Amino acid sequence: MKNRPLLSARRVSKSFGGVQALVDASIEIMEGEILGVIGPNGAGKSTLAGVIVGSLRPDRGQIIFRDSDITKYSRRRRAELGIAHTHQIPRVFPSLTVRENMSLACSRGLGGGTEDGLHETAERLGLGGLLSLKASQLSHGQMRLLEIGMALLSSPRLLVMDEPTQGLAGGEVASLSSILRGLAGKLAVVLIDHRVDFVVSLSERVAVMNLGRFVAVGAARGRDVGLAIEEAYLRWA
Amino acid sequence: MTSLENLGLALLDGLVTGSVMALVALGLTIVFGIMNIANLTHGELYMLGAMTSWLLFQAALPFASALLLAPLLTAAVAVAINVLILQRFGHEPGQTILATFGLLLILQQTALGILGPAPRSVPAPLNPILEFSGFSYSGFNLLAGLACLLLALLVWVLVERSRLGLLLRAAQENRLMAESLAIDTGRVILIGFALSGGLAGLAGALTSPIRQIHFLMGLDALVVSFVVVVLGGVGRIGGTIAAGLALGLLESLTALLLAPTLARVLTLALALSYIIARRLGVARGVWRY
Amino acid sequence: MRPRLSNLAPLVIPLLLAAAYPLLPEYPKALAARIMTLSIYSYGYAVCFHMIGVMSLGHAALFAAGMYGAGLYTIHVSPDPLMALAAGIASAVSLSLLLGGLAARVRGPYLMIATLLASQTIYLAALHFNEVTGGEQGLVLEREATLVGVFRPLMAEADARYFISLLTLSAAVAGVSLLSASRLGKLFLALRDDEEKLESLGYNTSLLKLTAFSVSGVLSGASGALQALLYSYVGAGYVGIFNSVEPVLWTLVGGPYVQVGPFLGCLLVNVLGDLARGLPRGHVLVVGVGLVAFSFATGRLGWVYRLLGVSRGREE
Amino acid sequence: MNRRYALSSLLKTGIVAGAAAGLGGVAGYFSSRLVAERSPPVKEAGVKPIRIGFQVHRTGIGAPYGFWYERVANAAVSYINRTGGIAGRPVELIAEDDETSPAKGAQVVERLVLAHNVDFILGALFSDVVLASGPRAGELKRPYFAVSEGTHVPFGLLNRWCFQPGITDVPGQVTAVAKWIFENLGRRVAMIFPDYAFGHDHRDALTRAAERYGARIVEKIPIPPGETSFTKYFTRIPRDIDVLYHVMVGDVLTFVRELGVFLGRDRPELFGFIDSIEAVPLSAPGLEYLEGTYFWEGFPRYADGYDTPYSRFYRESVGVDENGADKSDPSRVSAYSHMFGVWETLFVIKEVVEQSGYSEPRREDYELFVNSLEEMDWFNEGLWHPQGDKLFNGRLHQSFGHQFISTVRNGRLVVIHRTKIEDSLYEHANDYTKQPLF
Repeated sequence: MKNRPLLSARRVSKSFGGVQALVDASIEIMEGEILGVIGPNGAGKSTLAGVIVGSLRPDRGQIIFRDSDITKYSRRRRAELGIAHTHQIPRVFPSLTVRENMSLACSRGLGGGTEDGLHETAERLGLGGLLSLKASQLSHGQMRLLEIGMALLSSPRLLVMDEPTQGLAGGEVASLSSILRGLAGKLAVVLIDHRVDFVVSLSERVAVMNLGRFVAVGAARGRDVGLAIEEAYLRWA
Repeated sequence: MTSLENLGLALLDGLVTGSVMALVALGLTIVFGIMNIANLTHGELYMLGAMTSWLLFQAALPFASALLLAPLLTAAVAVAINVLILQRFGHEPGQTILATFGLLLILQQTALGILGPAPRSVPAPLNPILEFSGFSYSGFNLLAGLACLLLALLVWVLVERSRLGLLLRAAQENRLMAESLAIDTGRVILIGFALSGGLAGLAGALTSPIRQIHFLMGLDALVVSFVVVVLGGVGRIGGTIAAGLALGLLESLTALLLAPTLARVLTLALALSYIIARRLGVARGVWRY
Repeated sequence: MRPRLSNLAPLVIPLLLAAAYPLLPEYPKALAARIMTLSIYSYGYAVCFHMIGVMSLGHAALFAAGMYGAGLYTIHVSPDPLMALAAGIASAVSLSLLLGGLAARVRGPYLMIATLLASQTIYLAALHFNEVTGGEQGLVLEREATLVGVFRPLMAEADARYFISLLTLSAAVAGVSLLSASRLGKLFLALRDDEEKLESLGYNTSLLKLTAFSVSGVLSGASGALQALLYSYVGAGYVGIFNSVEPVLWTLVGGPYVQVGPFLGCLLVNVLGDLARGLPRGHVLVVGVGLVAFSFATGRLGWVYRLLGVSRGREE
Repeated sequence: MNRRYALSSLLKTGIVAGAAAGLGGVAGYFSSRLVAERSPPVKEAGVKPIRIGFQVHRTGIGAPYGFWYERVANAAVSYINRTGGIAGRPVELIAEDDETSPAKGAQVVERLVLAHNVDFILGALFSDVVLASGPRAGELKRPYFAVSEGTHVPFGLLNRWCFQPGITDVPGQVTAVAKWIFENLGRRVAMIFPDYAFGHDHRDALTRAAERYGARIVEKIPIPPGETSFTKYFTRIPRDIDVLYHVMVGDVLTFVRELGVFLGRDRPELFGFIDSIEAVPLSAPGLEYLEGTYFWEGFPRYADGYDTPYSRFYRESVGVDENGADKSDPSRVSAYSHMFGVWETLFVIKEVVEQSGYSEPRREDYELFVNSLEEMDWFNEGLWHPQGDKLFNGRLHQSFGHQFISTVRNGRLVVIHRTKIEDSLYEHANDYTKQPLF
């Protein structure tokens, strides 16, 4: 099972105005793996996240999810298929409490659905004591964790995380690491971050992006990847 | 009259009406479209411009004095509204709507006190009747329409080609960022209000000989302006001008074909379907409401 | 997220109004009845404005649909006021689906103008088809065919009017309070906070907007239908743009607390208008000054709502 | 730094204070006028005044009429009070603004009855306001007197408590002048009218009259409300007509100006209802085009149009000069063709109160009052009815009087014909007297 691609992006291109953000980019994500995506600013990482989750429509190319072409699917349909997303700047519902935020993520119907995992997830993320707080009262790091919690509660098959460590303190990064480790094997994660050490330590495979292309894909500690990272960052340092 | 002559007249009249609408709406484009401040007194500023023209006519001053003084007065009123009220709560949308609606009523009632309840008018400074083949048209109407159009184009060039347009946009889109770039957003907004108010007043004075002057004339102007601003694409000056002209022509042409009230219904329905078809505003999240 | 009994605390408003009834002199009683009828419209507006954060400038069309629906049913179908009320609400809900459909496709200022155009279209149509609608002059309903007429054997018109509007208002307050505490209410708030995020969690936001608009349609339509059935008059004068702006002012003055704000705002603005009307001249001017003053005061009224035991509506 | 701050805050305070003073000034201006204009109630010891509520269009689109209606009402009340009041009791006029809005109008009726407990209500002009107010007056059992010329009273849309004894309704006016138009100006007619009830009354009445006299209405052009430019609609005017019949409400000055440019010298005969230029001076720029055209007038604007001792007294009392303008401001022209209805209505109230022995707002007194009024069939010309004598139809609750036809000559209106009362009459099945009063 593990060798079957869950999602593949095939020769995807996207440009904004005159700027090419993705150029013929192709990548496969396997069931249950954590794929790290590394690259300097402007490499096209967030655009990649966008075309996978459906907030951006590619100019060319296809997105295949479990053997069906979802390129034209709306964000909502992709969410129903199990593609979840956390944003570079965390997006939660500030008017609602932490519990309500998580509860809305549990099920999509109006009826309420099961909230079994809610408390457990909240505890795991360290939000257990904050359940009745308004989301607007949370710190930046707590909001980030809440968004991750919401993503997990929507029982996704694929979780696309865009810069999850941004704005987190050292301790919070460590606990985020342990949460992600706990997920290994349960769902596929695309982990986009600019912290090389963080990504490399968590991912099985790492893809290096630069100027809208994948310049290297391989085992996290492989030589190719290491060189590619070095080159990409040196050029842009 | 043949239908061809009717068509010619409708086109001409539609263009004149459209140019006037475009100029009145242009001021609203700056304050509402670009800076995102819903100033509901805009129509009243237009009315104040026309009223000033009447007051100067009563004082036996030439029409040219109205073209000079009316925009100065309305610009001052617009600036005063911003400084004394809107700025105090940072142009928060809800409070702005309440305050400017209140001011709309105040300005309207003040005009009722000054103008009286009956309609007033001023004579055109010159009024040749133009004879076309088969129909005649007022030379001053044409002149006023042309002047409105030229002014609108002038403002377009001025705002788009100068730093001002950039500053106006920056002041709204990210006040913090703009301030960190040492742009005095307060002053930029002030300039925006002055320009917007001045344009409304100028339009009011310019059209005072071809429209009757009445204390209630502002509300219609406000509604039409909002429609024109939005149809043209919020914040786009060129779009506003095009939408004004298009709406004027559309009203004129539909009136050739249908019973007048139905023609207006059709115009509104066409404008509405344009908005729906373009799915406008879906990608923009700036405006909260 | 299950509504609790405590969510019904805002019902204190209709209770107070019921208790005040024997104390009120005749005119304040009539005014209160009028304001109660209108504040149901105010609640209808607030469902869109405060709960899903959509500013419509076309709600007069929903009010009018309720009014014409009820009035025309009475005149052309049968003089049964309850059925007429239902007909009014039904026509308002159908129209609200249209406005809701607009809201699903268009946003922000474009939506404001789209709804404005829609309601202006209906206004002009009401004028044009005057053989049916009575045009701007309007239509008078036979008093015996109205709600007041039905209750006449039981109580005086003024009492009937007071208690029918009070009852409907109570239902509106209870409905809106329970709604805002329910899961659907939370979804509405989430929609207002971040539509895209909600969509990315797999929710159909267009459907949610349609739902909110139909709730709004029920309330606005009920208010319009009551206007017809309590005051025996139907006319295009209720469809103009002013009638779309009024609820914006009420809900803004009332503040963001959707359970009590719409009533308080409607009350404040109308009582100010009524007191000023007693002045020999310039009463519109006074209302204008009042609105400017309100614009400074709004947002500083949080303590009033806390006093009334209302926990939250919208975050400031 | 400190000084600058102090200076700027001083400046701001100054601006705020200035604005407040300005606002106060405006408010003061209004309040000073109100004190001056409110009729001083005659206070005689021990005599309870008759309270007449007055629903007036002070603001909104009806304001030009409302201003003059209020002026006339105050003049009439002051004359009544100077000459012994009504049945020896002083009259107190309680006027409130209805904003020319049906919703507010109905509310004003409630205020007048429930808060002020008035004996009678002097009603409004605009038909939507009248139609929304009538049912409230009927329910609250207060006689409501419209001065509207609308058809809602005579055609039975209202109820037994609503009357229009002071002014002929639109069908009556049109019926009276239509015959003259067809006989003197021509039989092929196009008409322009506002696309609402008032305009529709004109459309229907003229169409009926045309059928009766064998004339043809070849084109009917309804103008949507709120229109500010008209040329586009003029393209619908056929060129081969004898008469263009116009009646406008709203942007009337633009209407006439654009009409002038459009039709030019080679125009058909123009017959207008004075409503098109009511309260507007004929000297207004653009109106010179109306030279040589014809108008219906309810009561001639220029003093020589109908010069009787009564009309002179009325004109003097309401403060209008011989050109029909405000004596204190010649640019402020009166709504002369309509406002006399307010004067005459107040005297109808006086007459009926005195005849019926009405004394206070209670059932038996209103029965006397309404029955006496319905039994009236004629009002004699005099100080109380300066516009001329009138036939009153008690079944329809409507008066029918003389109409005037004038032409514009040297920038003034010159009366050329006065219709007979019979010319205004028409048949209608409505009978209010069959409705129960209580």
